[in-house]
Amino acid sequence: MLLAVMSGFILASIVPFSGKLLRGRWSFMTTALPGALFVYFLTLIPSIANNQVRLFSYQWVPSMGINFDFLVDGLSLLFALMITGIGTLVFLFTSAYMKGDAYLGRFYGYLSLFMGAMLGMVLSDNIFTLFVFWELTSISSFFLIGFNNESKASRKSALVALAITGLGGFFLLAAFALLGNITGTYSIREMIGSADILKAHPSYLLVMVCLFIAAFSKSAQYPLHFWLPGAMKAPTPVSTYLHSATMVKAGIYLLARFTPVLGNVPAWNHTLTIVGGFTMLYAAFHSIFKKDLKEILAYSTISALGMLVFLLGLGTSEALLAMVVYIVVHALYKASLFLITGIIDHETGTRDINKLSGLRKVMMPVSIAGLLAMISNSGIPPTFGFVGKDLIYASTLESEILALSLTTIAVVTNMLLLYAGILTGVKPFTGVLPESFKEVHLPDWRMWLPPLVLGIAGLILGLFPVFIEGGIVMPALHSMYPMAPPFHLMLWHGFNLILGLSAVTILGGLLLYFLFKPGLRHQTWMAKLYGSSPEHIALLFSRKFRVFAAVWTRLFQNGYLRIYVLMIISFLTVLLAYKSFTQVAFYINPAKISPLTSTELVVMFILIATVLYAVYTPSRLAAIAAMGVIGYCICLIYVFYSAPDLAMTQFAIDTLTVILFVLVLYRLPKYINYSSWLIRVRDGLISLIFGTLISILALEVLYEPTNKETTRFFTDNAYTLAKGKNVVNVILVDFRGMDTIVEITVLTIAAMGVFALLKLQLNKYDQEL
Amino acid sequence: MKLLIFRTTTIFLLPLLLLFSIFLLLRGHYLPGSGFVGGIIAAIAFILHAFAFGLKNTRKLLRMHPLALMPVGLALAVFSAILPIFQGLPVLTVLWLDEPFPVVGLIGSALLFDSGVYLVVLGVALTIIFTISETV
Amino acid sequence: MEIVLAIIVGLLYASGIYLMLRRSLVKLVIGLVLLGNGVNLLIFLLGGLVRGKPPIIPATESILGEIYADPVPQALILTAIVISFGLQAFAIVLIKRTYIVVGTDDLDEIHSTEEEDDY
Amino acid sequence: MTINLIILPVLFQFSLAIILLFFWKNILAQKIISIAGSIVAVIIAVGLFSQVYEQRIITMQAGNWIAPFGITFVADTFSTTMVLLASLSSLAVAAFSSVTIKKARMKYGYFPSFHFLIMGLNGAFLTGDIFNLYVWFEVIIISSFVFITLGGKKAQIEGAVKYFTLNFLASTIFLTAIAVLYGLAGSLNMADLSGKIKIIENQGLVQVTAILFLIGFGIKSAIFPLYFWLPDSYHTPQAAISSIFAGLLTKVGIYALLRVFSLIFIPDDFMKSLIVILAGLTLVSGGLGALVQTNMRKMFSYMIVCHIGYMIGGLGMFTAAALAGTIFYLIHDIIVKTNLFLVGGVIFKINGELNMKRMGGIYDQYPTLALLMAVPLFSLIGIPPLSGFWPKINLMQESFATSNYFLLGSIIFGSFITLFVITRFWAEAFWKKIDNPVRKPYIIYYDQMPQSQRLLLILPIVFLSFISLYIGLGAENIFRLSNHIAAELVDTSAYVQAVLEAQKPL
Amino acid sequence: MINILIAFCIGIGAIAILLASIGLLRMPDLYLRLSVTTKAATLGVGLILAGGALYFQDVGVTSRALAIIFFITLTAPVSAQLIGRVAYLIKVKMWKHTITDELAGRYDSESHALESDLKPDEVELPQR
Amino acid sequence: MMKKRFLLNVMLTLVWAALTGSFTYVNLSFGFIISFFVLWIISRDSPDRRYFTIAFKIIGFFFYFLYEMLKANLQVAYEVMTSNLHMKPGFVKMELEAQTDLEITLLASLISLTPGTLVIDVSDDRKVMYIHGMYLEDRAKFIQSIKAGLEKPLLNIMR
Amino acid sequence: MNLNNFILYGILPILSLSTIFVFIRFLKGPSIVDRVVSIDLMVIIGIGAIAVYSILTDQPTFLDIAMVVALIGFLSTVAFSYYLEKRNRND
Ligand code: NA
Ligand code: NA
Repeated sequence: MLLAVMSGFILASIVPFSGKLLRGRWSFMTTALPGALFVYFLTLIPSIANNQVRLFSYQWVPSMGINFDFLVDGLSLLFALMITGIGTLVFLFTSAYMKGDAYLGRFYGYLSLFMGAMLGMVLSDNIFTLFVFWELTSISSFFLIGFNNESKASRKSALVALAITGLGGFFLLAAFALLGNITGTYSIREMIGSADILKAHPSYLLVMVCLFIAAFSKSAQYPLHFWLPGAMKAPTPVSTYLHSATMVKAGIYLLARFTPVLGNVPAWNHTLTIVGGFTMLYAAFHSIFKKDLKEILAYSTISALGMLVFLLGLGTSEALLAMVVYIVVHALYKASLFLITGIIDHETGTRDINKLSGLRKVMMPVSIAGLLAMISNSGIPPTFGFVGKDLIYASTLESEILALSLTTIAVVTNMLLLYAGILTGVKPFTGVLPESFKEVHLPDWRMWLPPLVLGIAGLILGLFPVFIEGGIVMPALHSMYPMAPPFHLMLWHGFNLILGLSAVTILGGLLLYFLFKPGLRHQTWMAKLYGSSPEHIALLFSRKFRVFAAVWTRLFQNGYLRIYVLMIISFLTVLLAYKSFTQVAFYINPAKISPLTSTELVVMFILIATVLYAVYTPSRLAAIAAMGVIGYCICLIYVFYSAPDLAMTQFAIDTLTVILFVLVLYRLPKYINYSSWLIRVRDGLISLIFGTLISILALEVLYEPTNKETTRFFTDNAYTLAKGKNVVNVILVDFRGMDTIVEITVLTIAAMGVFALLKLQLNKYDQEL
Repeated sequence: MKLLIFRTTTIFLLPLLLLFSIFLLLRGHYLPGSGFVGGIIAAIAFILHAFAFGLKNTRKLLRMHPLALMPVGLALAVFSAILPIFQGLPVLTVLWLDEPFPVVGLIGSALLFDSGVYLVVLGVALTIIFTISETV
Repeated sequence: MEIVLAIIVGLLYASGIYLMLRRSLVKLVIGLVLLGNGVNLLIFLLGGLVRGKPPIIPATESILGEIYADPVPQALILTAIVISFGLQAFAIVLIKRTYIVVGTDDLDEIHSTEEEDDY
Repeated sequence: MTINLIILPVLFQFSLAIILLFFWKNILAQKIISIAGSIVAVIIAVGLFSQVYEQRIITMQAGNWIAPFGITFVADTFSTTMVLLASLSSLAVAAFSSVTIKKARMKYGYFPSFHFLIMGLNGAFLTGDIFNLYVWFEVIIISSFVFITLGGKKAQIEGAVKYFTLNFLASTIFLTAIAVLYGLAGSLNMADLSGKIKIIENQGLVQVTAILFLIGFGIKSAIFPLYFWLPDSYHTPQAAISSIFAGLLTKVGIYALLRVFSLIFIPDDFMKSLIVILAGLTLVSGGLGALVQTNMRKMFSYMIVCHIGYMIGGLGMFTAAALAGTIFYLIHDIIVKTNLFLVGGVIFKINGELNMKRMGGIYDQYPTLALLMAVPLFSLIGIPPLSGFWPKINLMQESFATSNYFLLGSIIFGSFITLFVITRFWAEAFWKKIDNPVRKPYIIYYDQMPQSQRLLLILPIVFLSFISLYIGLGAENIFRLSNHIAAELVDTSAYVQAVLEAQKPL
Repeated sequence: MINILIAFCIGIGAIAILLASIGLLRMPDLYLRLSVTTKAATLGVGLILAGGALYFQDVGVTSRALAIIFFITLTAPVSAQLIGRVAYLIKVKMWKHTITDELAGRYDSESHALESDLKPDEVELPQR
Repeated sequence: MMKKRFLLNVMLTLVWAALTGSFTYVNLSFGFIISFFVLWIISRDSPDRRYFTIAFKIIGFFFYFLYEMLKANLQVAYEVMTSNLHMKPGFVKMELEAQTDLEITLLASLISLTPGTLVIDVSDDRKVMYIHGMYLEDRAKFIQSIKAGLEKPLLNIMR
Repeated sequence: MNLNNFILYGILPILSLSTIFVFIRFLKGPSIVDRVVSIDLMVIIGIGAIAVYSILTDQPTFLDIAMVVALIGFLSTVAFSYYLEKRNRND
């Protein structure tokens, strides 16, 4: 199983480097992989049909509890078959569609990467492994949407798609982190056991919201749907595979997978129903106004995804069953329609619905496939689509609340979808063949066969739903709804309300198609509507957000060093003040206060006065002279308090510093007071508060008893062990010699830096390398 | 500065200061002073010379670029630090010669270390000051 | 005494910061120097003040008596002084270089860290 | 000899630097010594790491003075891991430097400063003494000053002034903190302080000291309202220099924070929530900053700030799992950020541009190279299973477990911005095609370079990319390591014991 | 006895220093301040150091005291001359009662070269 | 001859110290004086006796200078403590007899060390010295006092 | 009256007073040269003070500091005059 999942990645890492080998005539060979995988997953059906669940475990990051735990149950098998099955067809299609493309290898690489990721995702039982694969699907989607990287629109769409799905991804990660935290396990299967705990947990809503954001972003639910039409910039195989059949269903998969864990809670069900219902209606409505084949398909896909979410929201056994069936239905017909679009685009060079007609004359098999897809789409018997639609109506009608409105929504959506289906599956082939398309001919069989196969499959499944009922549909239902009653898929239920609704749908749809032709008026109307669309709002928001980001960044990063210093010191001061006033009582230890001699007093007075002088003097040279005095006073303080080495060093360094300053001062401009008095008062206040805090802190620490153990050790052993009498020097060269050796290194580097800083002056045309 | 009096005094002060700097280096272990202060005093001696006679002449007197003093000093210090490794002791363990040396007293690797400090500080101070005065 | 020294330390910190908040590069560096002195005095103060008893073992003895200045802070300050000298020297030269390259001593005029093609 | 193995990473770099100083003007010799030396340094680091990871904490008392009195060097898993990472990145950067740094710069002490810098880093990681840590920090900052000003161009100098001042301020605050700490506890040995701090009656003062440390290290690690120096300066030096800055300099601040706040100060509730809030704001501010940049290097700089938030956040929560997340992120970040700036350097060599609006076409021109460069870029985003992804699990889980929802939100926000910014960059620099690019006469473009130089340019990126791939795909090992280190941080008794009781003087 | 001697030395020294400081404060212009201060202070410090040497009566201390005195007498005139000269060069104001300035115009304003303003034959060559 | 005698003197001093086994200041000075006298006595017939005269001259000059300095100091002290009105300061030029660097430097130091006078500079051709004086009522007398009081004795010793 | 008290209550106050006078001159200026002269004098008084302190505390060690100060103290004076002679008049 690990091999099955990884094979996609392995292929992905080989293909781009295979050079000409796989780029030319042999490119269809890559189809072997999905084909083989499809067969492999087919062989698993029998065991799954017996309600067996197969678990494959491979260690990966056991210390985090993250492993490749692949679970094959009905739901994952359903998706796996879809991924590999449609994958096979898409791979085959691609080999002809992209023939001669310089980057075909790269393309196959991304495609295989995607397939592997998708498989991994649906098979993972470990939430984090699932997440890993989830993100990989987003990334491979990013690369595929941006495949035509020289087009600005492509790049933008790829970015938008990744931004939305990526954002969703992080929410998914958050949701999973929370889930793992609450349940203490990373296995979804095991989480089902803690479902009750979860539902009662105060963070349930948070988990749910995070999960929803993730699922909605991936499955293009309103208001996160708008990336999907943009994603149509990708080559058609990508649109087929990722953006209609598989990847966009990842969100559906996620919701389905977590239904037994988190579902069956009013908040869960209602949210899904509302969002799904709105999305399906909204997108279906939009689809009929589009001119571009792919765009129409994109919106109808969104609508179908809405339908799936809607069904998940209803959450009843019937609804879930309907959902499973509809997934298959949709995968079959939508993939087919996309491939057909691809063929049309490939052969005629246009996707404009208004320019296309009469193509049946030049590409008969394709038009058959189109027709088949359309009737499945429209739920016309005897296709599998009809089965699916029946089930949908059955479930809406049985809804506990608002059955009527829900059913109405479903019916209206289906009518609109039918409209879209005709537009894409039938319209291009009917009517008169324009002059310009006379030269158009039937493409390579590798292109027309896949849609045809899909269409036929829809037909066969409609006629014989039993083929997948026991092996796939029921197990899938059971993995979502373990208590689901047995149910038989049938094409014919007899005359009943549901059949009536189907009829209404078909008739209504046809009527709409023939009566309503969107014109210019509608276009402007739609354009107005765009103003309130989530895409527009998101764009507006992102623009505003960027302004906010710029303002925020400027606020802190304004380039003025003194403002930086001010902010840092203010921050420190506030923290220090808060801590000092809340947690430290103010004491001065009188026992530690020593007397002063007059000289000491004078030196300290001079020190203080000179510091103030240095701050206020308008003359730079005087300030430097003052610095000399300050250093000298400090030197004297060291003398008074028994630090001869310090005094010496201080004086020597002070002298050197003064020399340095004096040498550097040449040619510096005038030293003016630039700041206004207000600013100076502000700075002065902050500095004073900070200084006062340091003074208080010093006195406080002085009050604390000091442990002199270390000192004692040094003074006792300086002579006896280290053979020196100047304890300070012994510390410097022996006890703490490491400090000194590092300190001279600092000096060395500083000198090197000074040398380089002044001597090395590069000019721009310094060409040498 | 072309100052006769200053120059003449400097001629006297230069050896005096150098002598004094070595004195401070050698006695550091027993009394105030150290390689560090010694190095600075030595540097100040040369800086004084440079003030009096100009940088070129001081350069001539030194015969080497002060930059070169730093690696030598560092190498000396590091050498004294890693010496104990060969005796299986931790780095920077001070090793002592058994016999005291006249004038200086006991000689240990600490003195080697301090001499390294002296050279580095001398090199550093001179490099900085010379570089600056050259670019003025 | 300690109180006065504590005030001095605070004042050195305050004036150091105040000078760093000015627009002149030279003042900035003087501020750094004052700040450095402030820290050193703080270490010194917190190590405890003892008058007239340097931590030097008398010629006739082999250990220090009871009352002496704590040599540890002194050693730390020595190291700190030397290091801040290195940094200050660098800073002083940086002023010079800034003036050569940017042509100003006014810090407010060097807030445009523009890009240069030399990466 | 085994004892001295601890200090070998330091001494070796030190000796390298000194030898390089002797070859002041001989560039070829410098290049060879530097690269060969860096390889040896990796071997040494691996040796030390395996010694410590498989056995126990090793300590060495410099000067052979018993523990709390002399300067102790401690090699525990955390420090040896950091040393190892530093040696790996520095090897890559040394090779990269040998091609990209101009000869003139090499003649003014580039390589010696480089090895001094690495020496400083190793010293900071290995020392067990708080004042000695300060001294190592100074080595690091002074050599970084040299780097940031080397060549002395206008932008460099302007950046350097800010970089210098704020780092100086940080050092001063750090030293103030040490002064207070010594005044309170009378010791400098961190293991010793660990015990002594706890018995101080006036814990309020201890917490005030902790604030000083937080700010001091916080400036160095570029956390929220203290990071200003970074975006104003990191984009000014050469690619190789920026990369070593990006990879290691802020991380040493994080290292110090982790050390001090696990060993000496155990964060109280106030401190924890303070750090967590700062972490969140760091993520947000860094992200917002990156969003508005069009200059590649500035954008990368803000990314550094942003990602500091993850690590600080883990520290703020202070649970074993959160700390493990921090450590994992630290490991990932060192390698990836180093690589990121190297990649930036190569992109500049290809395009001759820093503004991403004016660059493009790498994807089509150099597909394999683009693939290679995708590794660090997408690792940075944390695309699973690349390296940046793993620690986020821990951090998210723990921010939930400790009810830090603001941090949780910030983590999501930071991750999202990173995703957006890097993919936008990808779209601009790699996908976009530039018509009639203008060639600047003073740049030697990638396609004008001889094969051998190109190799030296690319190999470091390959090297680091492999490491980050290993971190991502072999996450198990890294997690085990991180958990091990986190356990060391949570329970410091082994550390303290190893320092204080292990050795009598030899 | 010896203490009285010490006290005398230190006392006179301190008073000399005090005089120098008062001089520095009170004298009307820089040149006058320079003329009175440096030397008095040198004398004062010399006396105090002599007192110290007497107090300790130790070879090391005495030699140090002597060395310091020697250093000061060596350097003090030099620094006084340097300052006085530069003060003149940068035209530090003289006291209004200054009666003569024979230095006026002797300095080259650019190179600061100082001429003697003596014709060669005016100078009588001293006998060797 | 002078150098030889001086070296001999130092050698004898060291011999004395070795003989007495004490290297204290007092003993060394005492040894120096004794050997000086011994040398003086044994070379009374020698034609060149400059070494001995110079020694006395130096000692004499030292006390003379100390006296002058004290005197000047007192004068200045008086000046400092009272009103400044009888000062007549100014810059004067003094032609030099001193020739070598050392002579000029020593002279300048001596002049500067005396309160109330200050050497400002020596001309580049080393022929004149510019001096700042406090009391210049009588310029000639001022120059004369320096020449006679300081330059003559100094050159006497130096030559 | 012993020597210590004589120093404490006689000498030190005199030195302090002198220092204050000198410092007043430092503050008053008026020219930078005056300040340099003040510093020069302060250094010399400091040497005296150090010497007095070494007597007061019976620590000859302090004389070493005085020696360093005496030797290099005048360097800053040299530097200032060097600067003043060469600088452009823009201070
Ligand atoms: Na010392
Ligand atoms: Na030192």
